[in-house]
Amino acid sequence: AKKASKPCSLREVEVTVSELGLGYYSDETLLFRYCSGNCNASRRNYDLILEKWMRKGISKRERSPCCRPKEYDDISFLDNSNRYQTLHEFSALACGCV
Amino acid sequence: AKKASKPCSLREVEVTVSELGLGYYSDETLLFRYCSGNCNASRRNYDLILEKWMRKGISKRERSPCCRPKEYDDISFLDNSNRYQTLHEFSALACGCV
Amino acid sequence: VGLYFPQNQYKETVYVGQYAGTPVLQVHAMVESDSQQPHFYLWWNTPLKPPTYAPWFHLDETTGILSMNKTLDWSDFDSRYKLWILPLTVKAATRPVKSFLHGLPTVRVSLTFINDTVPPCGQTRPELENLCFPDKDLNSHIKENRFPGAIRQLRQLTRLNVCPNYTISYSVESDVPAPFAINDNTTELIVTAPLDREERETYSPVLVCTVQTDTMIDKFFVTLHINIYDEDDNAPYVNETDTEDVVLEFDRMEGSSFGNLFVYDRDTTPRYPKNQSQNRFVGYMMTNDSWINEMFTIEHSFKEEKAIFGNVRGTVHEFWLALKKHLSVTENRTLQLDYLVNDTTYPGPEGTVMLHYNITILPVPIHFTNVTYLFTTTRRANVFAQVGRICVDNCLKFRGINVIYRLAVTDKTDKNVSGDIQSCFTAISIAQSLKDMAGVLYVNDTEALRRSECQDLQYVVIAQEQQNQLQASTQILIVLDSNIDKQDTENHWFLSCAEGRQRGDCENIRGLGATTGRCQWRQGSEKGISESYSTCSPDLRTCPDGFCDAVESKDASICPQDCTIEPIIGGHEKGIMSGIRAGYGTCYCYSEKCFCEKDDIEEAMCD
Amino acid sequence: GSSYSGLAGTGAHGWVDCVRASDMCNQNPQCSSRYRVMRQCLVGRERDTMLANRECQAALEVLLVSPLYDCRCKRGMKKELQCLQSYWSIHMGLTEGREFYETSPYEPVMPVRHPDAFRLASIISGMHTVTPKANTCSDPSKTCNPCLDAAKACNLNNTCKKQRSTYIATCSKGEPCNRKRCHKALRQFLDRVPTDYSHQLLFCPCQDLGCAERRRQTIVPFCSFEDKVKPYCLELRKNCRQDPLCRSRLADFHMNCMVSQHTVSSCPNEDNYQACLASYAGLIGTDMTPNYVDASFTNWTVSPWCTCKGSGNQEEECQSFLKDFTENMCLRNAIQAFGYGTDSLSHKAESVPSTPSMKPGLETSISTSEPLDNPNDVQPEDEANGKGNVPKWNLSKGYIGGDEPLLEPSSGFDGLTRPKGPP
Repeated sequence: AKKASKPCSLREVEVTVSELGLGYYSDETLLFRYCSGNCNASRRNYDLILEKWMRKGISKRERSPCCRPKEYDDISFLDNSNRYQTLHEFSALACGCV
Repeated sequence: AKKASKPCSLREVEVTVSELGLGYYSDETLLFRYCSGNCNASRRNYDLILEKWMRKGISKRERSPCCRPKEYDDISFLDNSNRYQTLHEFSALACGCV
Repeated sequence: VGLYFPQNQYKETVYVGQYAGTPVLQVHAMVESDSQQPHFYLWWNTPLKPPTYAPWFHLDETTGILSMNKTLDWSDFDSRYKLWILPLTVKAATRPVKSFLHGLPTVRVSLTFINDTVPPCGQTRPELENLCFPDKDLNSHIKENRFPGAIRQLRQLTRLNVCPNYTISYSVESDVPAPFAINDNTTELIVTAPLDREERETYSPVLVCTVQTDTMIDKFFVTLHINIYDEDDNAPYVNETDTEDVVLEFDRMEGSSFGNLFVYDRDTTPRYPKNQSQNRFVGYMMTNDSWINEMFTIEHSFKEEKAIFGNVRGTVHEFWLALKKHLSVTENRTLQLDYLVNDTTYPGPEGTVMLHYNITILPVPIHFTNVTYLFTTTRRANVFAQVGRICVDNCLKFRGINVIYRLAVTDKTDKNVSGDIQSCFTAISIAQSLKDMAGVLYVNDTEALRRSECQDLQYVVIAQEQQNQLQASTQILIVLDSNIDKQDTENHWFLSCAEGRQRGDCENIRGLGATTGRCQWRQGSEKGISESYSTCSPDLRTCPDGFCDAVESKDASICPQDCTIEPIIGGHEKGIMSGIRAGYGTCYCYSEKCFCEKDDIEEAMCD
Repeated sequence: GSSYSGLAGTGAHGWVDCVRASDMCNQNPQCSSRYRVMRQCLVGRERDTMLANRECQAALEVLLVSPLYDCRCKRGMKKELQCLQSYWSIHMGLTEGREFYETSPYEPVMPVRHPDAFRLASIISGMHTVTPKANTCSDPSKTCNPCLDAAKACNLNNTCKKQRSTYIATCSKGEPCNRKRCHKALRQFLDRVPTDYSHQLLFCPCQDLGCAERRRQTIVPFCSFEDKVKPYCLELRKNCRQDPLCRSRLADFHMNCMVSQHTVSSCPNEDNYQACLASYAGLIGTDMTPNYVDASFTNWTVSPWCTCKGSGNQEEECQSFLKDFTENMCLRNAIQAFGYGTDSLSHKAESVPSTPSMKPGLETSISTSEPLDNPNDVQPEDEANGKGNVPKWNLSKGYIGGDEPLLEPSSGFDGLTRPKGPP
């Protein structure tokens, strides 16, 4: 049986700014936090109805709660051209199923 | 190119309670409202980072904001055995990209 | 005041042009004796300043005939209205009264004034029928045992001189013997003899009206409804027995009731108003023993019955013994309690009945049958797995008797036993059943349960009755069958069985409370929301069973199907106190959050 | 006496509402003192003897000429309950409290000129509710269930759906349910939802058991209506009359649904069915909540939850009270007309012999000499003359004063006959 994924929670990983892939080049390392995991326990009647809904036009992603950040974090750093940059809402501070 | 879907918004359809597929049998007709559409306009830096993220374990659904209800509605009805039932949070009242 | 009006209301219609002096209607009042004479009065809300139209009417103090003092003419009407209704109030007394009419018998008179001239006599049958029986209220009532007299005027007085050449006469017929007659001179209906309600409650005499002119003669019929009002003229009596033997044993609870005795009364007893004056029963416990008065009371209710009283309404009074306080289990005595029932409104001497309760109070021993209780469980059982139930004698019959159970290690094992063995006894614990006075044994420590040196475990169960601290104890032996594989000994981390959504997952889960170590799958088969929904359970004997028991309530994840109080998502029916009484398809829970849905694997979900 | 000419701010038909009337009385020293005295007279057990004493009589006479005497209230008005309390605070003094019918505190309704105008509301365009006449449902393929259509119409309207879901959820929650809260939610539903929807749910015409059971279930009877023990009807009436709201709604029901010998359809105010249905629905959510007694669709009966068993000598009065629900020709015709159309009515002529005094074709309109509960006590004549050219004694309105020709409902008196007993 498919291994049940863990419930939606905050995860983190150490990366450099360059590795974020936003086009900033800086060797500074930061903690990137993101939300991942299943939201089975947060489903409502609405989701149960949509899960079975045969009607077209409703994407699978909309049929059940998704694990998303409830709060975001910003960060400022010195890039490799020695200029200070700020990244808004780049990382998650808290997660929830919505 | 794939036809761009409409932005996330509230949709409604007239159905009977039985057609909701929750196991309640009632010929009462009601308005089922759901959220559907794209959330491209609501993405943050966080989403841009995740979209390119090669790491395993993050499902596609968690990589961009999803179109979900911000408020839910209840309904009470008389089923075909003449008993009253109440369905909590079965339909959307307002939608948003989260 | 014995006097009363035999009708609840009077109605009549008056037309423009009917001159002053026209009789409108006649009210009647029934008296107590020949010597009594009714006196009738029109009553005004503010007697000191009666309304301007008061002088319009004249009410003859002795005959009760209401007549017009004024000719009603067109100018009295506002042309836009065809008719209006003017209610009056008439009171009656048994002697002349000048003022202060409050509280006297009252009847409402309702006059409809029609802005039109008096219709002609009329020739058609409907018009003649109306001449005979004008639109009047056909209900009358007569109190039983009362003095006979005139109860109603049959003619429409306002039409007397409108149709002078009509001869109208009445007669009365009845399919049963009925003491009614007509006074031909006054066209009043007379009751000719006192009546007995207990013989007959209603009469429906048929009035026959003959209309005669020189050219024709015709007859018309109408049925009157005469209700006979009741008086308390019957003494209470006992039919079957006036004695009840009551044995008090396992039910010692305050408020419990025992033994019913019935007292009959042919009279009616109105339910309302509560402190009704008619046919009121009161009762007295004929003892001044303080203990008895403190412990017991006799409760009483009554209901109306007809069939047993010859199809006439009567009353059946029920009396039962009730405990005013909790009765100790040690109490052991016999006593006789007499109870005097008194029909307070019955005038005669025999208005009382004595009831007798022979009460035997047996003590309730707190005691285990002297046998060693044997329970078996597998070493694989997970924490909270239920092992068995233990109960002092008759514990399932107890009401109002509180017994608490606890486990102790037997003396024999105390002294010469190593610490390791001593720690085996943490394996099993006991909880207090919520439904009845039993103890529930369950696995408390799986590590101890699985240790090889922990063989068959012998405990002492001590039961203590709470009010008198009576104690009893017994020996129990927990036999641990089957050895255990290594993998099971390490892992003591348990999931909730209820998270299992299919048989495959379920039977692999080492769930809390699983008696075999693995969860058990229940496959439902019914369509729709059903009590036998599919679900994964630690022990199908106790979960789900619609009752969140003593062990299940120790952790929400043991059996959320019985214990959750959170909203349930999907098609379901809530349990009375908690849990899922019925569910659609499969019900599964994440801790206390439960879902019921059809897991249609076969139903492909296309997007 | 001082007059109250400044009756500004009266309702559309010249009625002063009782909240304003008691404010005006309180601003007048003479009136406010008498008002206080009157309230003392009504408190306590020896009410009758108190009313007989000199001071209470004097208070009554002053109040009879104050605006308080002639004020009314409106269903759904702001401070409706306060208005009703003010009304009863004085009218309770005018009756001996044992009236069979009481005068309604609500403004009398205007008669509907054409009883046939009593049409069903087609609620949503394109959504066919029950056609007024021969009651064929819109979609022949489906089994015809007008009550189900009414539920659909409600569910598709946000206000109706929300209010209906609220009262159902409130009434079906808990074991036992909370009857007080359930009644409040039902009253709220009936106050806030247009009668097009609420009356459809209450009076949908049924031709099968399923529909009739759904109609019976509309008010969630196991919570709002039924009870373990059936109370005694006259006791239920007494309890109802101790609550100003219930007392008012019962008086209103009696007034607007009282069977009248003098109209074609047996309803007062020239066959005003709408008024009768509205005051029947007004009882729902009070102690006197009525409902269909079973799921019969041919010979349905409505009744409050009470019994006349154990009446003693009050059987006649009790049965008479109950028959105002169970055998009320006006109410039956009003409900029948709502659902099946007016030609299915049992016209009064066949069932109740018309009084000899009624000339055929006589346009009958009832006006009674209310609002006196006991009209023997009408304002003194001189007061009337002081009001301009009011007719000397406007009998048809039953009281002095007032200048507009108002058609008042039959009063809350016993004056009107009830349906005759079985022949």
